[in-house]
Amino acid sequence: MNVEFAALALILVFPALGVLFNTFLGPRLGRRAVNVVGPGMMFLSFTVATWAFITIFTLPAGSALYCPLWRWIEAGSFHVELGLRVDALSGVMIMIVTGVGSFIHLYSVGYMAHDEDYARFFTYMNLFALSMLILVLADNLVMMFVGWEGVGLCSYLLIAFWYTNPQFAYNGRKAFIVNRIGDAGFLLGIFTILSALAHHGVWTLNFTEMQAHASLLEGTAATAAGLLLFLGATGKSAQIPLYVWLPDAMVGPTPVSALIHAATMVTAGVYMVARLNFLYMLAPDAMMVVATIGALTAFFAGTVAIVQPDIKRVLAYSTVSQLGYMFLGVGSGAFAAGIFHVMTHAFFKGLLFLCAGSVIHSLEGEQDMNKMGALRKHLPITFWTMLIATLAITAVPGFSGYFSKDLILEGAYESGHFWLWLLGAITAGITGFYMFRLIFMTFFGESRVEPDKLHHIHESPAVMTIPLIVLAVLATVGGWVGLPDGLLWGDAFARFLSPVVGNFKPAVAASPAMLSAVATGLGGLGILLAYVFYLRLPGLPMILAWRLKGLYDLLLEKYRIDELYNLIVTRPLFFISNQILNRGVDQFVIDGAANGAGIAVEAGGEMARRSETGNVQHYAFVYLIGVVAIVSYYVYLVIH
Amino acid sequence: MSPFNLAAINFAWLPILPLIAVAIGAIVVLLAGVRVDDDESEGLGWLSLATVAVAFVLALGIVGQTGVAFAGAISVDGFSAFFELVILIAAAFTILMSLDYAGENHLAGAEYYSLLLFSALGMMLMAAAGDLIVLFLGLETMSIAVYVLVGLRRRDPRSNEAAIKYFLLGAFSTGFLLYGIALIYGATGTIKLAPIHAALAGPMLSNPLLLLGLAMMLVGFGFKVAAVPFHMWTPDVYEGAPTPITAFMAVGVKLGAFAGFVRIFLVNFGPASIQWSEVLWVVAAITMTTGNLIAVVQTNIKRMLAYSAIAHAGYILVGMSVATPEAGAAVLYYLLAYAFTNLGAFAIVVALERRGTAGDLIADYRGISTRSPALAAAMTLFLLSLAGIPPLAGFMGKFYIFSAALRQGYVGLVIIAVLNAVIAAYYYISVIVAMYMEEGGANEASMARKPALVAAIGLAAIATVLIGIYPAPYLTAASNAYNSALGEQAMHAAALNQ
Amino acid sequence: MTMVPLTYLMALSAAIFAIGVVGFLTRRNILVMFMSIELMLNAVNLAFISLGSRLGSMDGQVIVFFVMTVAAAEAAVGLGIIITIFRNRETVHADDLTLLRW
Amino acid sequence: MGSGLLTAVIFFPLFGAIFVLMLRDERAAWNSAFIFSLVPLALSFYLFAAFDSHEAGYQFVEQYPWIPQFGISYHLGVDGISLLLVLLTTILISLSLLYSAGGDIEKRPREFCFFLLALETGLLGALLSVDVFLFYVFWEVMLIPMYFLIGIWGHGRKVYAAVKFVLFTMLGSFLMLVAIIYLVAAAKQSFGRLSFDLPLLYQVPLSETQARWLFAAFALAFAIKVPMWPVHTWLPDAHTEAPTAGSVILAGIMLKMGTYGFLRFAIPLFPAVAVEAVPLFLALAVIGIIYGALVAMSQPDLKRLIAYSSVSHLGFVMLGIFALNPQGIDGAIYQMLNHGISTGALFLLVGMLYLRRHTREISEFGGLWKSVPIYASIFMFAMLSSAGLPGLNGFVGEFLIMAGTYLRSWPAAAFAVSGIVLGALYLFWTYERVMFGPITHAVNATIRDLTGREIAVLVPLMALMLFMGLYPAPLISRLHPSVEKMLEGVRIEQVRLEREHHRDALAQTIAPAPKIGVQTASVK
Repeated sequence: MNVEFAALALILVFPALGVLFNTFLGPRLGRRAVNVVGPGMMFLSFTVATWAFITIFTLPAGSALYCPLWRWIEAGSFHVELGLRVDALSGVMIMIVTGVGSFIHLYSVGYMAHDEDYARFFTYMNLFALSMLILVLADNLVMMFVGWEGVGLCSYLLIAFWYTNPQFAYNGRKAFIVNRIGDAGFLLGIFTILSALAHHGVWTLNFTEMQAHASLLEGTAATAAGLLLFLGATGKSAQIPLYVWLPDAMVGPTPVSALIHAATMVTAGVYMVARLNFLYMLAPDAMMVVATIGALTAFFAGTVAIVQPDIKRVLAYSTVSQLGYMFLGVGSGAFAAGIFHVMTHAFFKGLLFLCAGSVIHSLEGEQDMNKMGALRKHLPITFWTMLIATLAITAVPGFSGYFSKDLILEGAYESGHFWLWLLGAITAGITGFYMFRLIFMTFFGESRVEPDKLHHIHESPAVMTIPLIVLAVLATVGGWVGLPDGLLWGDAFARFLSPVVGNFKPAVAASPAMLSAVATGLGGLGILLAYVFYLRLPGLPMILAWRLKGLYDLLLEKYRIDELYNLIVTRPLFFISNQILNRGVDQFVIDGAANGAGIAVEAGGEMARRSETGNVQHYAFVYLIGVVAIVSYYVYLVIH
Repeated sequence: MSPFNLAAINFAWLPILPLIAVAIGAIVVLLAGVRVDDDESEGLGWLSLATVAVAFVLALGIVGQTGVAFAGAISVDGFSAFFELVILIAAAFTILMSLDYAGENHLAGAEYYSLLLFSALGMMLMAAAGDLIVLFLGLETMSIAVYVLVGLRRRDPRSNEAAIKYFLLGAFSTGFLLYGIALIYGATGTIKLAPIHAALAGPMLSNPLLLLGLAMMLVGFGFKVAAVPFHMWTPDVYEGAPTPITAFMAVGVKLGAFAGFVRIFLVNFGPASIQWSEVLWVVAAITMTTGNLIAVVQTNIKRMLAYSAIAHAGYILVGMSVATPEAGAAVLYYLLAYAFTNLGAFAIVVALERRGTAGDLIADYRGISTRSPALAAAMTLFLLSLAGIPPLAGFMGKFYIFSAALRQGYVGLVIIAVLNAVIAAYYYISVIVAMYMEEGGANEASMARKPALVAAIGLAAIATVLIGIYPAPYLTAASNAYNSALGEQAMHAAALNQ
Repeated sequence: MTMVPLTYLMALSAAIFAIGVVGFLTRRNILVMFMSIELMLNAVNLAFISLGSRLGSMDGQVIVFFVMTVAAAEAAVGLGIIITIFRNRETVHADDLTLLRW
Repeated sequence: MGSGLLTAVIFFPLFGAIFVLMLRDERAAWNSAFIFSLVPLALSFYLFAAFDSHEAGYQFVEQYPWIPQFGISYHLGVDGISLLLVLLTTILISLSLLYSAGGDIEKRPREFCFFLLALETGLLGALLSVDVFLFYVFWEVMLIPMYFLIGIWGHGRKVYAAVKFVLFTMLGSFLMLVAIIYLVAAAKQSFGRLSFDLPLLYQVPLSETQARWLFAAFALAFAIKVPMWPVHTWLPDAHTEAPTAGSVILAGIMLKMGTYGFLRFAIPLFPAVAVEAVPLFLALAVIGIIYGALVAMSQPDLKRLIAYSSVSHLGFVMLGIFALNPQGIDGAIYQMLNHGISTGALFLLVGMLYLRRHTREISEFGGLWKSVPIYASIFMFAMLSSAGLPGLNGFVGEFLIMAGTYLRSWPAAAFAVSGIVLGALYLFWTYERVMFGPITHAVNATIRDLTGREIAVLVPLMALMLFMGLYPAPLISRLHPSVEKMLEGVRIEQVRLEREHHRDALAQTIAPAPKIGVQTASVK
């Protein structure tokens, strides 16, 4: 049952107001005002979102709230109506976005306390929240694309927030361009669906209507659309082959990394796939691709994370890896599990980044873990919260990550992707290793902090620690909404979502307990190894790195994928652009031809001009030639 | 004044009253000028202007009358009236330009103005010719007078040279024209146009004498209208002649020559058009192309305008080659539009000339727009009209000719023409570039003391715009003029056949 | 007396005309060139007369008078021009008169 | 007949132009020119308001005989296709005047105003004339003022640019003139009377070869104006050397004359050929999109870069037009407006920068955000609109265009999409080099931010970008009926073509051909 719920608009209105305020009044009214309005708007929108979510909850299963806006685009039979829709799926998403978003905004107040560009920062943050909410509230593909591109822009603006550093600016652009490549695919996906439906006289891109006519998409259309849209997802959610931007995105302020590049934006792809589950169910091949890419990305990114010295880089690659899990989940048809992991991940990864931020903040921008260690005592709250988050991400039973990751792996296995499941399970071990490596290198062992920084290491202010605590709680209990079946209320989360994303239908029977045991075991093994490497025998990593230098460097340099892309894409592009097209075709060939014609005319003129020698008798001679010509013409006429 | 005294005179004389008026005027000016010093020739100028005015009124009087006078030696029709009027206008403009010029350059006033009138007389005679002798006489009257006018700057070797070149080649081609007349005479046994028109039918069309005659006459006219390859004299003579005379040649002589050319070929040799339109096709194409190509590389504006004049002759020849009544009308309209535009352009050259021929280089036109914006604007107007930019007279002329040609399927020739138009646009624009977009030319115009010149430029400008924006009446006039000539011929042919 | 065939006369006039043309093209002295033109005109006159007499129409003969008159006029003007040139340039050679060209 | 409203819109600027020329005082000249430009602006807003969005045909029609001998009449009318372009023209002219008065034009302001207003007359006339001859007259008339604007007030190789611009255009338009005359001659043969009236000419029956050649002539003229690859090389020069206002008008309106010509003349006059030519034009358009973007990428000069971006954007417009379906063409027309606004804004911004630094070399800048934040933000806004970011105007047009194209031929759309990526690439890269990074040249640290006047010039444009991005309905609804009407002829041809294909297919099979013919006929 669908209920009109005009207040949905408010969820968008508040951040929008925030943007306007921070743009025009922020710089004038000063820091305090911005600090109130920036997060304030988010909390307001959070309250409305909660209200909406509760309303959904109270309504019978499968019902949705909607709020029609206005007719946006119209051309002939094709038209796009803007409208907001909150069902179980988008309900969960808005809760994540506004909830986690609010706390990260709050955190930012502390984190940006010393930056004079705070107004611009909160403008961008609110703008991001706005776009992200448009993305999840949209009731049709085009509007979703609006948010889709909007978040891309905001991530660009925020990565390049400290624009005076050319490297940051470059990374920002890199992020945007790579996303644009994905978006191009997304667009084509939209058009594929549009034309497939239009072919049968159905002109719509509205999710519910599409679902109603899904049968028309049967076959290649569905597969093509699914793959093209997933290309968009690989861009936005940093999957192979378009993940390259995310690690570089870490140069942005840490709250940004937490909110955009961990909790919300990067999960947009997963949300999209879940949202279009009816489409993907029609396209098993596409699903297969999604799952495979997901698993590969998870593993691949995990391996890179093992050796990175930069704390945020480790988290970045771990994010890519976790996103891989989510796609593995949705790709194997366990949409609820995927979204579940989106939620838990939002909690613990957001928390991890905030903690990392807190660490970096206290070390005045130091990000190299080789220059940390033994911070446990200095940053107690940070330490404990970060530990909780780490336990969550390494799927230690009881913590949120455990439940979601389990469901995903279970789904992968039961949908018949044995190898993908294996890959996922191994990755669980890797995760355990690199995450605890991070913990140990940062908080344990003896301090490697540069002496000058040592004396004023301090725990962050309350405004930053409160969000940490809140998220820590969520990271712990957040997973309990999806307990294994039979235990207490069982998998309430999946039940809640099932009207939207359907129920997962296993293809292969398996004992969940077994699977989770394997995964958890591998996780524990990873933790153990980390303990051995970084606390017991601190020298060992060095030696191993020395022995396996080739492998180590390869991992350290992230498999040199950036260099590869540079070689096969970027350089050729610029060469073609400048040398071949600009210099060659445009200036030489085309313009050459144009000017050549002009030159030819002038040359012809010069030559003809020389016939005017000024000598009367030459003139008379030319004259006579004319006479002869004409006369001979007539003679010819006479003869014939 | 016209009605009563016209009514009094016997019809035979009536149609040539304008010519008589001009002749008398010319003689009076000559006599009156005996005592006038070269530097105060302005009075004579006004006198001859008055003459032209009178003749103009008289010519208006004969508009709409048709028939022949002097046993067919003079044909009276809208055609002759049209050309007489336009020629008189050209003469008037030339005189306006000359009023100050003649004095400043110490030209012998009496000779100058009377010769001007005499040559106008010759042109009008060509327009009204009813037989080949009169045509020949008109042609010679015009030419001989102009030979002298060209050389009237007696102490200027360039002027002399121009004169001698024009004279020699002119006389040379007169020989060909005459020879053509002789052959036609031999073929048809008559020199009266109407009978010739009637005779051009059946086997006669392939008569060798006739064809050779056609060839020779084509050559003769080709020379006068400056068609390639008989054009070689044009640039030299235009450059060397006193500028008002150049204007007069570019417009008046062309009018006269085309009046004869159209009347002889389009109207009277019309039935034989299959025998000459191909030739004109080729000549037109070559003329346009050569003229424009060489004009591109000119540095002297008079010379550039000379080549542009050649090119325009080419466009007109397109119309001639089409040889339909519509094309004939188009040619007349084109000549009208071309007359005003060119007169205006040359008037500005006169205005910007310093003593002698200094300041004729296009380079001298640099930055005129800042020093005398009005002149620059007017010049721009004329150049654009010559380039055929709507809504100016020149464009309408081209438009008319092209439509006539295309209606006969002359696609190839028209495309050659438009491609030429693009080239032409280039060199016309280069003058505008000099005037508006470059700095530091020497030319300085002191228009304050030259009301006559200002009037000439102003009138030309107005006409150029008006004929372009509101062409309807002039189109009607042109087509009426041409059709009346045709009608005359048809009537006579009918009369002679029964 | 027997009549000379028209063809002969025409041929003769054509020949004379041609001679005139050639003379105009080949001789450097302006005066001589001018004389060649006169020769051309007279060739035409010959053609007129013979045609006129054969066709039995007066026109031919009449024209000749006009032509002669015109030729005289041209001669007058032409010689005048040539004299001014000689005054200014002390030459009557066509080759020397190339101030105006291109 | 007619209210005389359109005549007023067209010729008021001309009177203004002449009036301005009379003035002595320069300030007065600027002010009165601006005021004179406001009148047609107001009138065109009235047009927009009073326009009946359900009527597909011409509205506010005026028709008087002009040259009866040739059947030429002074016939004006506005329909959905021209309405919005008229509005765009009047807006941009006013804004350029407002901007140019602020110090961008020092020398000969009177003439400048004269030419700008005369140009406006030419543009509006071309948009509003229904008589082909009248259209051609205005089409040529608008050439001359632009030529002077570039040639007198331009920079660098201004003369070369101006002359190149004129000659390129003239080559096309003269050939078009021939085609027009020929078409009218054909009309006389079939209808027995000369007439340059467009609605009549739409019905002229032509042989296939005739139609092909005539279409070619029209298409060439318009393609040069658009400009389509490979006849685009006049554009970068003209844009680069023109004064700011010149570039704004050139990019904003004049280029649209080419695409407008396709919509108004080339396609509806020769629908059969147009349908045949679809593959060719889709190919050229796609080449234009990618080529323009790639070449833009490696331009060292800001204006030149934007010029090439125009080639790319106009490629999109052509793509939409030759999708030959409502989505594509609606989008194309909408994109014409978008391009006019966003590129206009970009040229204005570059002009403002040039005014401060007297260079447009990208390498001369860097880190500008620090010194001129307002400028940088507005630049960002315009850039995003130009890059087609959803929520701003550019997206609506590009989306419709590509949707339409996809419906016509998905490979074309697939290639075109790459234009979006490349577009983002060169725009953001440029922005990065100009605005981001440290300040490399000391001068850049001290340049002053936008003045009130400059902001006043830019704000309306930004408002339009936002409005047209969020609420395009009122505009599209006005232009759509005319597009549908224009497409009727095309649809018939398509049906005919398909039927022929059926026939060819059926020629091999045994199935009875006529039956199919009947069926498709009934479809039609």
